[in-house]
Amino acid sequence: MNLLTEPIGVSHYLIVGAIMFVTGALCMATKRNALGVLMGIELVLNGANVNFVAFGSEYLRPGAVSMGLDGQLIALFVIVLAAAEAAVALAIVLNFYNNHSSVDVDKADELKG
Amino acid sequence: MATQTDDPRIIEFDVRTDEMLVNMGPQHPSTHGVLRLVLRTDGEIVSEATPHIGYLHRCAEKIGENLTPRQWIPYTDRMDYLAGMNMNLGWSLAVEKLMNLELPEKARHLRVLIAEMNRIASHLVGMGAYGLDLGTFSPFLYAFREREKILDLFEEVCGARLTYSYITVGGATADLPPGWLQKCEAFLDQLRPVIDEYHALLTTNAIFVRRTAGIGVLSAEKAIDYGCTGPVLRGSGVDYDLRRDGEQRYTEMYDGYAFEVIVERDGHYPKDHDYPPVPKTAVLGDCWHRFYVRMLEVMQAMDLVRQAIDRYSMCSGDWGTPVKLTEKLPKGDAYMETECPRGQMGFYIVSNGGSIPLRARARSSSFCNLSVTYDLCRGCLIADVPAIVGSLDIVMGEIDR
Amino acid sequence: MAEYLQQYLPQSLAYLTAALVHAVLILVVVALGTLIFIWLERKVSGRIQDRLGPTRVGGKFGWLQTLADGLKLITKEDLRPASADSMLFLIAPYVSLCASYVAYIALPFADGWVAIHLNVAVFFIVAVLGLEVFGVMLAGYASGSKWSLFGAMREAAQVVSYEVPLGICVVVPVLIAGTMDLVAIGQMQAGWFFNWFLFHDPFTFIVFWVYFTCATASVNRAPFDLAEAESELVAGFHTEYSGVRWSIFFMAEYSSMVVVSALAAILFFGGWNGPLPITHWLGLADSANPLAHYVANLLGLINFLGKAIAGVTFMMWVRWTLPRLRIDQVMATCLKYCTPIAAFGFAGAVIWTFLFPGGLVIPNKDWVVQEEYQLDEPQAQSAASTSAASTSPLAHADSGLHAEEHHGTD
Amino acid sequence: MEPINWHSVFFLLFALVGCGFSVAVLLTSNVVRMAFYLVLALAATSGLFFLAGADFVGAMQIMIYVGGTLVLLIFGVMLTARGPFISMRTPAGEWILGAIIGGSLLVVLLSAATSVRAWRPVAVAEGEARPTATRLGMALLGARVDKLEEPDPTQREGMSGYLLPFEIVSVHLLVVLVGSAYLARPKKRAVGSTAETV
Amino acid sequence: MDPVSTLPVLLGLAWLVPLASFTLIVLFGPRMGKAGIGAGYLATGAILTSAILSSFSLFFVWIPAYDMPEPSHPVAADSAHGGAHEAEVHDEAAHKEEHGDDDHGEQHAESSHGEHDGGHAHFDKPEIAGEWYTLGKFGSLRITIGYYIDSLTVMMFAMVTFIATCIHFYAIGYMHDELHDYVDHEVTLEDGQHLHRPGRFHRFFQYLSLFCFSMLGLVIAGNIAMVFVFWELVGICSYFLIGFYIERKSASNAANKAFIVNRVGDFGMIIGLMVIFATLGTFAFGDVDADGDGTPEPGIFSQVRSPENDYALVVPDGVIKAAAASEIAKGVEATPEQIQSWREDMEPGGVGRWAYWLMIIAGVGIFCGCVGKSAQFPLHVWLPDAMEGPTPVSALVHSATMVAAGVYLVGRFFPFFVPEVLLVIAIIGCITLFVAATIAITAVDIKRVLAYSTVSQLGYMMLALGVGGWSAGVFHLMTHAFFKSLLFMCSGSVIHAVHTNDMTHMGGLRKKMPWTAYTMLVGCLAIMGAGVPFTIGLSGHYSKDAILAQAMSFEAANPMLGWLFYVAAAGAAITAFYMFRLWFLTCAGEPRDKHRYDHAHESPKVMYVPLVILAVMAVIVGWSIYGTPVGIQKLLEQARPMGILTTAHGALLTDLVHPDEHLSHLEEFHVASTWYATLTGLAGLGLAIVFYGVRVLNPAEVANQFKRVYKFLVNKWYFDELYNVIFVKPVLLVSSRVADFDKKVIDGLIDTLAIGTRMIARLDDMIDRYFVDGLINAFAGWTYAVALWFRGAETGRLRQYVMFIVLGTVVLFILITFYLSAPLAPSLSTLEGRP
Repeated sequence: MNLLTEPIGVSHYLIVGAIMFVTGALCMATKRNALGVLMGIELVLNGANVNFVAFGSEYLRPGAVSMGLDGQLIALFVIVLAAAEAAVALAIVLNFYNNHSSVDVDKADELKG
Repeated sequence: MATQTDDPRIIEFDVRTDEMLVNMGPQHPSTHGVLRLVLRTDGEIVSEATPHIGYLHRCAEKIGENLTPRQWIPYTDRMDYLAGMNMNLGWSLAVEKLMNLELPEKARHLRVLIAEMNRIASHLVGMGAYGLDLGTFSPFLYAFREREKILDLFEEVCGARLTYSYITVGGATADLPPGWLQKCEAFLDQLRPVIDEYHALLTTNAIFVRRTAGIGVLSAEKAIDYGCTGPVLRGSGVDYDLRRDGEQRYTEMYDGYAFEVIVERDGHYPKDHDYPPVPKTAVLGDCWHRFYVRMLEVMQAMDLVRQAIDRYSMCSGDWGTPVKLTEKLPKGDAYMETECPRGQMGFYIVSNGGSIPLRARARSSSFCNLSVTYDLCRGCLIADVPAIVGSLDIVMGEIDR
Repeated sequence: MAEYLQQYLPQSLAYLTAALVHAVLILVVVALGTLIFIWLERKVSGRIQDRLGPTRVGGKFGWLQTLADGLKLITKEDLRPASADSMLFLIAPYVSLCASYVAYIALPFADGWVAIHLNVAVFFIVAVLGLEVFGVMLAGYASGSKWSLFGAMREAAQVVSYEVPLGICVVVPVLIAGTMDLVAIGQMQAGWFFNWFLFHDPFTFIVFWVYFTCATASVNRAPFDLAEAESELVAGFHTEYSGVRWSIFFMAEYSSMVVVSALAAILFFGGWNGPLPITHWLGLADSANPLAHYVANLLGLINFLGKAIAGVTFMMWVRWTLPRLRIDQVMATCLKYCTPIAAFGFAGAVIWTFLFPGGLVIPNKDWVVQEEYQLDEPQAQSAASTSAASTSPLAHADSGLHAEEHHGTD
Repeated sequence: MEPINWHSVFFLLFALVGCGFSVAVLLTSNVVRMAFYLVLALAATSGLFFLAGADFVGAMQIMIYVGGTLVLLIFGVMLTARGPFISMRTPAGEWILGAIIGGSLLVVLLSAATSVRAWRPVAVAEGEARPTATRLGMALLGARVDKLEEPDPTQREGMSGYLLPFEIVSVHLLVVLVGSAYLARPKKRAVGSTAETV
Repeated sequence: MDPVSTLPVLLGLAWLVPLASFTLIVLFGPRMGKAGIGAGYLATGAILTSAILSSFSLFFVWIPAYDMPEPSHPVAADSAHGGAHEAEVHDEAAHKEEHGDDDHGEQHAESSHGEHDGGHAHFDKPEIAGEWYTLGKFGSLRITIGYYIDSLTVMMFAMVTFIATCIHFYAIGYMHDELHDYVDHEVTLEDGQHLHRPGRFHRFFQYLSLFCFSMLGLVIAGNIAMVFVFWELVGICSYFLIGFYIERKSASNAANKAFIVNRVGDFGMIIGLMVIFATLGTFAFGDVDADGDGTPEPGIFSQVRSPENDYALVVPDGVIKAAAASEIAKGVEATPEQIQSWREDMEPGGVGRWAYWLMIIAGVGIFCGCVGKSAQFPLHVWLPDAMEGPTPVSALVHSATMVAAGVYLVGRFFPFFVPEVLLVIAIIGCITLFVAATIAITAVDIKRVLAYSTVSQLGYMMLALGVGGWSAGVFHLMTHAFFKSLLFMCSGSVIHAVHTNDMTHMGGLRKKMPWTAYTMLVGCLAIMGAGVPFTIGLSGHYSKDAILAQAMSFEAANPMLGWLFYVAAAGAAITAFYMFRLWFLTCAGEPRDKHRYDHAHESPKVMYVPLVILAVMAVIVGWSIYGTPVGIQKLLEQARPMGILTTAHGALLTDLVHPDEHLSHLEEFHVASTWYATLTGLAGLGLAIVFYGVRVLNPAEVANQFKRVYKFLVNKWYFDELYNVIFVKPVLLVSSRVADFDKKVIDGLIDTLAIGTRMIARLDDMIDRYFVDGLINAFAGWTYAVALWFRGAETGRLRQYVMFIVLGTVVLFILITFYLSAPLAPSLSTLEGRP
């Protein structure tokens, strides 16, 4: 049970990923600032990335089992796409700010049923 | 990037962000003393710049109503403290006009010599500080180095380095010391190559040109409307210089001096010297032109000083005797304008016959020049504000008095 | 070092001590470097401006002036504006310093003299240097001053833009070398000065200048020092700072200057290899004798530091000569000039390397295309064995389960 | 005493920092602090990547995610940082609802993460670690050097490379840049009363 | 001392002393001292005597006489072996040992098999069973006053008497109003005056004594008939005590409600008893030699789990025979072989299955009684109303002892329950704990919060027992008794000081009544299960951990029932939340009612000294005696019924697995559950602090936002209304209908015929208009309504959409994990299987 002496496994990474994922999802669900929502998305993606890297790591599991390079490659794509997503989202937020003079996502309910 | 458009109400924005109201000054490093500019900014874009003055007000004019004209001379020093000699001269001429004094020939040349020397010193400061406003430090020190030499010369003449009170009603407080003219000539000789250095460092520097050319364009009409004078007016292409176009009592001082008013005519500046060319991006009336006019005026002043030295040394006789400290003034009033480094400096005196004037007033050039900031800074970037204000070369002591 | 200490200490303590010693060593380099470079800056600027600079403190050359100033700054009151976001305000300088400090751990000072022998060192350093901007931005925001906020926004826009051409420029030497390992890149430029990547082909020569421009911009030096433009923004992001925290910003600025200059030295100027292969003539570099190797490295270190200092001095020269650009001009410089030129240089370097794999002067070099793990074995390994890399605990952490293998099973 | 496993220690350090600051992102209502905490959380994550042997991805994380994306985010924060938006309160009920739903999600994820035996720690022999940058680069160019021994020829001969996704992502990025530039394009706006008061 | 001979005497005495006190007070109560104050002293003295006797029995007789079982935590051993442990913890190497009979008490110390693979020594459960007196003998039916003593009995004695003593002392202080004429401000007479009546101090203590007697009798009872008698006696005492302020309408209603609701449960219990008697032919728990032939007749337990079967639960012969009655009537001889074949006939319609069903009916029947007594769902409604009684009663009867009797009985009867019954118990317990905990969140009456807390905790115990955690459940019963009585007494102290039950009128009392406030805090911490994980904790820490660990191991064995564990874990968070809500509302913050606050004062010493004692106990009761392994946990392991330490499988629900309790000590469950318990507790505490401690979030705002949920909880899930509609209203309705029948139907027949014709014509019209047209309209209307309803889901709120997504993910996860894992199993198993 001593975490300082025992090796680390995939599940440890998964726990970290899960916590990040959940906090990210909660950020998306609770923040009223559109940029806060955006940060939540980043956290969610990051949590997922942790999982990918963990599954692809050769340290945590022997080579034959791990996803190998695929894990890292997918993580890379996620990072790059997250950057793209952030750029678009920021543009949307700024546009939103221009139209509403606010970044409160609760104000964006024109499509309410 | 945002620039001014035809309709002043339309300003182009990249992204509309939060408007901010920021105070530039009165403790800001690039506001030349204690000017306070209230900027309304939208991101980096300034949508409004309102100058606020009065932080250096010392009631100089009111004090002038309690002192004799010669006693008030030191107060004029402290108005445009960068050009004290010119201030003294303006006031002295106004009082002399009231008293209808005639000065000896030698005093006239001495006054031209001293005033043009101070113009050089003043423009050097303006130039150096402008570099500082644009973010380069070294030209400032180069300019001050040369200015120090002028101050050394002045110190030899009157004992003071900043507040001279040298020129006074009726002439000057003393004659030039022996050997001074030679020193002065030597100084001018070594200044000439240094000027080229300045041109290399600033006038023709690519970044400097980018920062100044096309920025803060002041049209001739607007300059006239606002009452701008001096290099600011001439930088907008208006051919007006009091040394040539002023009152006769003043222009006769420059009788016989060969000089051409520094202003762009038909796309050219007077080709007295080997000047750097005007960059393509520069627009008449922009910061670069104002700066350039000043640089050329330094050359012009050097020329005038050389002429004055020649004439002065040829003159004999008195350098002019100052009037008594408590000399009675004739009843009446007089207004006199002179061409100071910053523009048209007017003094007005009203007397009811006593030795103390009833009114003493000054018309400041910087005040009018400053008033165009509101117009010039609309729609520029924050970084342009120091560039524009710096190109106007204001001295707050003169504005607030 | 950790192995050595382990003879006397428990394993965990030994590693901790070794890590601390390494950290302190780098900190000393940073702090001492800052002291020296600030002094140098004052001297250089003095000379440029026709004056002497500091002359009094510490003898004729005033070389203790920075120390005296530092002492003064430490004794100053640490002011905090009422409208500041106090936590971020207090943290921001350290964030700034951390970023430039961390970059040092992957920076080789001589052949194999590197705290951590990372195989993506170039990338790492560029990435970590990019983090310095956070300190500046946080400081700008947290000061609660509008001038600071302006500075921060300028910094954000500027640094993000300049990372693009900077990255492209850095990729060119990496492309030629075929590795991102700085030690390997340095080793490839051994020999005469024409082996330096600067002279590899005309494109690298161009790219170097772009790199230097972008590096100057990314470390906020004049004429790109918009974030602290004193004539416009009072003092930009550090308007509200005083005392120690202010000086920490300075430390960060100077140490990142050194890092980018050192990176330039390694990427373009052969790193620790002198213009003439003196160590080879003397037989020091190839000698099996560890002492000889050590001497060679010492010479390399001097070479390297000289190049880095030259780079920094060049930056100072630029600073004291040129006026500052305006923000739109800075962006235009980046997008209209630096990026296209860098891209052009990149493309050119690719083609050149394809046509003349050996570079400009000597067409046949033995290192032309090497797989990086091949490189690891003969050269890098031997380098690493003498270096701190294999002993640092961080290295252990990075290279997986060394510790596990060595100590976990017994 | 068992020798300390430094790998685990650093993992713990980074994991705690990462998770702690993620939670801090969630809890703070000040958007600038959120951004700062997010930076730290993501930086700690890159530390985790390094520990997992993904050095290139780790550096990438710092460079693009932390150095690029987040700077952009903070830039956005500052552009819209008008007083009331710095801290916006969320109604208490939504916190509760969020806590309940998020808590259950967390429990589900954690139980999934800890339930598979194959994911528990195993001792891996040393020497398997190799730098990944080159192999990643080759994979992005379509050649999988790590699959040279793959028995399935379709896997071996370039079918498993990432050239096409790489190209797609590149084009995607270009489109995104154009698109975001279009979205945030300059618009003309009249300045109301300020113009007339000269 | 020889426990076999001394314990029946000692405990018998301890049991009877309260009876004596009761008798004396009945006879001479009003004449005992001023206003009967002597009754209080007498009753207190009596229970104190009992307590001393019980403690003596426990510490000086029982503990020295019997060895503790070997350490039951296989953690070290397991980790040393390093292997994962599945169900094969026990091998079946049975091991028997006979002890000879002693004198009159027929005592059997039976030995267990129980060879743990970690190398544990076998262990025999010590028990003493016997009879004092035979009341009567009717054929095979013997009604006796018997006893069945094991360490559980002794401990219950000690616990009940100890707490009762504390409460008696406390009650002397609390009931002092009754020493003189009492004005009941809550009762207004017809003339508008408040009720004046003589004090009833003595009567209160008279009931208390009777209650103690009954409770102790219930505990020591040696057969199920005696249990039933005392069970009812306890019930009647409860009825008296709830209705103590009989003039109050609410009190008398509550008393009636408690009594009637309990009857519902007792009905089931009687069925269970009948089944047991009809099939097994005995009421006795243990093996007692009733006919004096030297060989004891087997009691219920040894019939169900006989040593011959290695104590495994086997349907007893008697049940088989009863199930096969028709076969036997046809003349089939019930030879052992035949019985065995019947027993194995588990086909639908087979005898074995029928017998098994009998076992289930008997078990569920017994459990019904426990549901009533322990206020389990759906019969939990009486307990909160029972708070109308004086607070010491609430503390003693309705938290610590009587309601625990249900749990005690389940624990006692545990060997008898087949896995299916246990599953019912677990589910009922789980529902109860969740329902009650949620109701407690919104309650504002301090005693009701505690009452619902009690219900919830009882649910925990039931859950623990139901998932096979015998010692976990009973352990929680013990610890809960201490801290819940403490909490009740604290609330009594508070009520005594501010004269209101409404928490919204309290606040800041910490400054006025420090003793009460801080002992209350200890109670809250204990119930929350505060502690340093793996190191030390308050009593609740240990018992809650044990329950969660068992639930977790149950989850691992039965993934489909995993929700039991998650609900329990969520319940732990809710528990911490409402307890600290209570504490913060009462003791912390600013006073909300200045007037009441100014009049508040610390209670007299006689009231707060018991608080302190109980607070100390609430802290230490989970620990073992320093330097020895002796502690409640060990004693409980000693009392654990034979044969339940095996993994049990359901016979009807073949997937159902009841894991061995030792499994819960595996690191896998133990560590995780400790973390769960700690973290959920902390989460609840954190929420309480956020809402009520530092008041970052406003609870009123939340209530407003979730108005429907809030109302639902405030109205206690509408149970009372529901029962009103289902049971009360129909009865009233049927009666009135019957009355109307005569009037309407008979008389109206003629009229109706006349009207009929007209009606038919109108009907035709109506069919056309409403049915044909209406069908079309209704269809359109439905479509429209459905669309409107769906429109509501489209709120336009980004954040709600995110919540929906997350919720959907969770649901999907749960569905896949628990219910759809079969299709995915192959892929998962391949994943597991890889090296």
